[in-house]
Amino acid sequence: MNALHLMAELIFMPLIAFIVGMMMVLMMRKISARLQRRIGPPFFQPLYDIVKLYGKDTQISHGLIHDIGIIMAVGGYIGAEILLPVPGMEGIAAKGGVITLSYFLMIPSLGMALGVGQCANPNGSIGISRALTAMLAYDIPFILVVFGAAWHYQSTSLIGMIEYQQVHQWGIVEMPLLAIAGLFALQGMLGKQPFEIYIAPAEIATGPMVEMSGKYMGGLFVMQTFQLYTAGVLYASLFLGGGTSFLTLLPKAFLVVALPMSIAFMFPRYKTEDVIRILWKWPVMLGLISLAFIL
Amino acid sequence: MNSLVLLMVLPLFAAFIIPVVAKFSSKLALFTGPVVLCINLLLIMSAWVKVGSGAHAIFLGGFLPPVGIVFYIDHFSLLFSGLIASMVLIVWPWDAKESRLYSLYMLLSAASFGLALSADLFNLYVFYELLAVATYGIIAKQKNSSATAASLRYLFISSAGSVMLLLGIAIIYTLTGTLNIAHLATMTENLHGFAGLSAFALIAIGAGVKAEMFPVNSWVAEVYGTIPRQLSALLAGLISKLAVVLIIKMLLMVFQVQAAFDLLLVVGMLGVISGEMVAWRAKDMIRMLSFSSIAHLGVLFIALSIGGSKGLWLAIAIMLHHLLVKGGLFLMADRFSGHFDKLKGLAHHSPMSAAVFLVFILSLLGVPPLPGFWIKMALVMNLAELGGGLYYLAIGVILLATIIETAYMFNLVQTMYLKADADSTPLNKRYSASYTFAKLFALLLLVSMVFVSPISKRLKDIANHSANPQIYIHTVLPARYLGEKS
Amino acid sequence: MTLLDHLFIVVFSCLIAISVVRNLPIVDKLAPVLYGLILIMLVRMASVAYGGDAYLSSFSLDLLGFKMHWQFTALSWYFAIITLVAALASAVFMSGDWGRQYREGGGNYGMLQLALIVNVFSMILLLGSGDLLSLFIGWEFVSWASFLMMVLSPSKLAKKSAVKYIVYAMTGAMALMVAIVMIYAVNDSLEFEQISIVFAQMSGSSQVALVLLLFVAFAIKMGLLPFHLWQAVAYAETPGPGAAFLGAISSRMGMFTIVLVIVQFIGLGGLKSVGTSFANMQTLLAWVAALTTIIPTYIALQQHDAKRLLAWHGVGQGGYMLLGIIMFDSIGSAGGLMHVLNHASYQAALFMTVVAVMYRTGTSDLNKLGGLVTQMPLTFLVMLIGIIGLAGLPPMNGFVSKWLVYRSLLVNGQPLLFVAAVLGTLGTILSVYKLIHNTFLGQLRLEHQNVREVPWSMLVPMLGLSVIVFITGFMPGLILPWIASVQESVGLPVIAHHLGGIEYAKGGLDMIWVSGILFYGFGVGALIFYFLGGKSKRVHQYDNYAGGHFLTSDVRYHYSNNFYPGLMHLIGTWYRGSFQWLENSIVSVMSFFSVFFENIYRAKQPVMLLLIGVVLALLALYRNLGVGA
Amino acid sequence: MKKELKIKQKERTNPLAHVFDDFIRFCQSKSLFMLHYCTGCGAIELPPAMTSRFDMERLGIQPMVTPRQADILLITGYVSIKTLKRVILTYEQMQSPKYVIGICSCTVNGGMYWQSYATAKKLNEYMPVDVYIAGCMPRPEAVMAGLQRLKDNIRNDKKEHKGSAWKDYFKRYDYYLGNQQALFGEDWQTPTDIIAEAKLYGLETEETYGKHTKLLEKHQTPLLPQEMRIK
Repeated sequence: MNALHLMAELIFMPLIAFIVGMMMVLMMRKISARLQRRIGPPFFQPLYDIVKLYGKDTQISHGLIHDIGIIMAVGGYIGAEILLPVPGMEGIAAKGGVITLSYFLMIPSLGMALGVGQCANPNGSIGISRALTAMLAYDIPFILVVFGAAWHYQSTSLIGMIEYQQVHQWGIVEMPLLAIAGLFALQGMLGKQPFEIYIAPAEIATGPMVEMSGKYMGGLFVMQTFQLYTAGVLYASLFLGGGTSFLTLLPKAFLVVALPMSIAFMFPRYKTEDVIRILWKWPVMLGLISLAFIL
Repeated sequence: MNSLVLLMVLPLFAAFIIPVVAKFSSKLALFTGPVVLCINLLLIMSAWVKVGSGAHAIFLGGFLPPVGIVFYIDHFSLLFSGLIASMVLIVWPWDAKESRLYSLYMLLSAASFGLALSADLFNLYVFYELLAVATYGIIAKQKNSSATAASLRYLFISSAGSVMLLLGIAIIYTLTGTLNIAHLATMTENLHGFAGLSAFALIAIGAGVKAEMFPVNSWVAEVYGTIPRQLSALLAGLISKLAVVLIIKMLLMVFQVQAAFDLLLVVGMLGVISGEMVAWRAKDMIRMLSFSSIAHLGVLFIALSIGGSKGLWLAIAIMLHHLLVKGGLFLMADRFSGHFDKLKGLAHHSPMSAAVFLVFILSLLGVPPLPGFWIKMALVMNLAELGGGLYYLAIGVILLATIIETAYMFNLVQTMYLKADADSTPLNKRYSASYTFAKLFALLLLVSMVFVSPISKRLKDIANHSANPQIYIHTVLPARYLGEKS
Repeated sequence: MTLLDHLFIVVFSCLIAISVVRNLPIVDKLAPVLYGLILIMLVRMASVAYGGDAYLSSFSLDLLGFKMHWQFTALSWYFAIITLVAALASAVFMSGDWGRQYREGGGNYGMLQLALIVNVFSMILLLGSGDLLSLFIGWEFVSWASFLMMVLSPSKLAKKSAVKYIVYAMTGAMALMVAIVMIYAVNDSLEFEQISIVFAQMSGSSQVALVLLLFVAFAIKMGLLPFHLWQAVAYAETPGPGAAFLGAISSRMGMFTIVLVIVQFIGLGGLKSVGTSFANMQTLLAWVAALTTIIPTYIALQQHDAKRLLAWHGVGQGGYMLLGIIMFDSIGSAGGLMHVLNHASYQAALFMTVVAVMYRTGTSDLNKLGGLVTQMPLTFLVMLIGIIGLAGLPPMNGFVSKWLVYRSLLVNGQPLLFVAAVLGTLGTILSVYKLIHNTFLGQLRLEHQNVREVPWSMLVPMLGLSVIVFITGFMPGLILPWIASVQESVGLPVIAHHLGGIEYAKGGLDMIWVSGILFYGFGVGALIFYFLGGKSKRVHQYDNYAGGHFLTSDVRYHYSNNFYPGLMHLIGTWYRGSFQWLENSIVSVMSFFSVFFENIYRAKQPVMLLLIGVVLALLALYRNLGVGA
Repeated sequence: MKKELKIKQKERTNPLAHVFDDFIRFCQSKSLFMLHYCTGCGAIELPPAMTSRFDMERLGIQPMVTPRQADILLITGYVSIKTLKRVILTYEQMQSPKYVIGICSCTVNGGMYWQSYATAKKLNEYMPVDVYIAGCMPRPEAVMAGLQRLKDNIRNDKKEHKGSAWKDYFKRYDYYLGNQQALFGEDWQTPTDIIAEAKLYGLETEETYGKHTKLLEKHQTPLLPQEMRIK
């Protein structure tokens, strides 16, 4: 791997993630609009939102940690994107592996939590308390899924997993139950209904985001694009055979993101304890049954 | 060498003349006792050197064994004689005004020396009774109702114990026709049947009353709680051991049988468990120490049940250690005692006494590198070497007891180190010689920590020598008896 | 004279020196120097950690026929260096203003210094043990030294918990003694090698008994389930730097002995041979470890006192160490061993930050703090690094060791243990966020407006420890050679390592890359943040959206109490206090028997007892000997 | 007509600055987050405007729940004096550029509550209002038209100067503060430090200060942010 290739990966992997992620945001909003028989936002709406937020004249900050929180939230995902192999760009990703990646995915949450904490807004703190609880809820099935996949493919490297699937069958065929459990966890991970108690706009004023304005909010919008992209690509790599080129990978990723979105808007939301209860019951059960088959 | 008879005779004589002397000068009466004891100490020391690694028998009244009265002198008996003299000196009632008490102490010492030295059962019994009488007297000297009740209880159970002892001796006499221990040792086969062993059981339980053996030790807490601390130190530290000496003599010379060992092992274990359990609930320092003392006598019986010279040396070590520690603790109790709540903040009033207290109990618990640890270690290892279910159980019991003991001892220590109420002090402010002696004991304990190896070697020598029936027989019995045997 | 003799002599002289000068002002300057000196002695012995031979002491003792000698292996050295660094940091921490405040508050400062060196001395003695007897003696020393440290606090609770500790510790010591006795009884020897020899000769039930006894002994010290109850309160009540030291390393002596005795001499084969293939001793220990990671962590989540929260986490993290080592493979055991050092570094730093906050505000109650980040930014930084380490997130060192443990569980196909470990990590994240949020983030209280950063004497050790937390996370290769030597010396498979991490066929770890990527991400994030957006303006904390409500300083709105209500709503009912119940019921059973025996001693007719005793004794003899005899 | 107030304009050194400014303004007009402060009956007309019938989102407008995130403050009906305090607090916490839309007659002149002692009659006395949508109540079409008007204003602000009414609040703070004080009393204070903000963004003029701000200074509790400090 030469320096040029390295530079390219370092720059383009997050960039691609950002662009694709914006499209996923658009798709998400379109899906919800269509489900509600609306037209939905124009094509560039995600971009407009982000540019506008970054371009605000007033930006209030509650202190250095508030700033650092946003940097960590965005930066953590940028790091995660680099560790997430995509066709043609998998040099650095080999250094980490799926365990490292799943840890990287916790860093943005922690960063955001720090930033929100410094805002000294009780709504924000309540939101974070709920968000971390939700993380506890969805990470258990998620980690079961990661374990099952890694065991099945006999590798903790996503590249190895993709190679295995390219040679054999897709993971979703070989481990359907685990794939379903993964989808469940994904729903929680994306914080979509019915698992969006920590945002709860009407009760706690969007919780963690309550004091986020301007580029702070913009950072979170960027983070959302990364989040959707990561979820889509990660799931596609784990269960849908990844892709040899973006042409084969991206449709799968979009499909993966579209699925929870379509389900999401049909639900109200669960209380925090019910989120844990449901995520610890069904997907975990599915995961364990599936593991029993795999092991 | 025959002057050693004086060990017993001098205090006995002193006991009788002290009331007479007191008529003329109370000062003189007060000092008679200590002077006698000092003379005894000197005698013991000279005898210690003379005896060397051998043994010596003194025949009294011109009759040769197995008929006459015999004193058997070796390092074991001398060791105990020395301890008796020093302990009585330490607890001598300097501030008592009554000469009768001096007499009783002298009587007590005379009986104790007799117990340590005698080599036939009848004399042992006589001295044992004498000791009992002296103790009743001393306890009854306390002029309060609870002391009276305690001494009455002690009297009842102790006399019942004496009856058992006598019964045991009678059985032995019936079986063998002799009461000389050396003589008995030559005809053990007569005694190893059910009748003989039941005699041993009766003797053990009878003497066990004084040796704080379970279940005949219910007097302990009450008596120790009502008598002066020095006297408790004497009783718990020394007199209890003298009763054990009686048992040891019977056990090692005559009854080296598994059934006897098992008996001692079982009562020992029960003693340990019951003592520790009750001490655990105690809220009064003296009561706690009393029951702890019961438990440690239990450990002593367990050690004896190992048998032979190993058992003996461990037993001696335990006795010496317990004498130092429990004696020291009871002497400390002269400075502070009572309910735990009263002891709150003691360490702030007197850090030194708390520290001394701590040293004692740490050694009692067997914390390395204090001597208690080495004793416990050696005991447990020896038990393990014997193997067998009961011995393993004994190991478990001893170690469990240590845990319980830690719990209650440190419950007290914790109270001591709590912040004190400003106005009240738990300390007994008047000068107390006992406290000085307690510190001395602690110092001795610490010094012996450094000399664990030589001391243990010495004790093993003593035990090897004393636990050997052949030496005993050869020393005591005239040749013709041996000739018959061989 | 070998280097080990020198080490013992130096440590002992330090003990004497500090005990002599402990009440003089000079002890502040002297103590760190002395710990530095011991550290230098250890560094001189460093060859042992790079594959060199173990050091033997030139002297030995022969007491009562038991031989004792001492040795220093890679394992000993590894634990010793952690001990000394923790001690040095604690000594520096307490040497300046903290010590002054402690003295003025009526604390016995000299005693604290003494307790620290006594602890170090006894730990070195334990680590240097060369046979079972010296191990036992060192073990008791360590127990009593910790006890000394714990009772220093004047509070009644501290004393009570210290007594509870010592009862537990004695139980452990007695279990160890029984185990030693079992070993000794076979061949009359107390050498370590006897363990495996004797173990092989034993019957199945004896093997179970031996392993359980050893494990109970060590588990009590380490606070593993179900013996975890003593630890947290006792450590939390220990005076500041003492708590940091104890929390960092003291209970890890249990880990040391587990590695030394169980791993080295009983080994995987030994553990597996006990029990059936489905549920053998290894499974049992692994599950004990897994439950230890979970239960104490979730108890920590409930705490609202910072020190207790940390202390409970200390208990929980012990589970990871055992979980790693019990896997017996190269990565798992490396993770378990490495976690000892990692945990020590961040736990000490975290305890120190809490003590620093207490130094300034006088409380560690998480409901009475908040918003201190502006007042104590460096302390905040240390706590941040510490909690990232504790939660096991990259790029701190806690991540590396946990990664190794996870990897090993994955390789060994242990999904349930894996989930248990993750459950522990997630609980830790929740709980440490609560810690940092309630202390440093959120609303600053009116009474804390004038709080300042702590003095340098306290900051330097904290920052130093956090540098260790970071550097060993960034370049685990600095530590891994030591781990490899330890593995070699105790006969485990040796890990293949390089500066950045480990090499492993099915996916290794290179922390330099991982951290590099992370920092690259942060860098890009910072670029985006600072150059793409408008300029931001700092606002006052009361300029805050509360649904149109006007916030004022007299209204507290810091969200701190019952921080995770949703979670507690669900799992709150699962906290049954079962172990507390167990402990209480043991005490109740004891009381029952105690009352029983007390009644015997109270009997109105003592002579009856005598007669019963005689009759029973005769009966027993009669049955024993038979009629004819 | 109000006179033109001079503000110090920052030097823009970047040759592309105007391009950026135009782009940002374009995006601002395309993306508007709306905080609807539903004080009165007009709120009932918002759901149809948001949902499938009229679908605000296709204009890039979507509801947000906190003033920090919002661009538009939508006041839908009469504003009682008690409510007005909250409205002002909320307005001040919004991030510039920010816009106010008054819906219903009540916000224009008090409407049917014109003689009530408890309502504020003209909203633009207390904060600069960009667009009024009159009617009792205005239909969703009118709401949509008003929003569209606002978008156009923002887009064409460079030429028509209709889209930056928010600057007026900083430039003539004394005037607004005076009206607020008249209603709420002398010790009226919000947690947001408007003067400091005006200074920071270079929007202060001579009319920012006056006797009302002096009065404010007298009663004000200081609002300096906590400094992060090591010593």
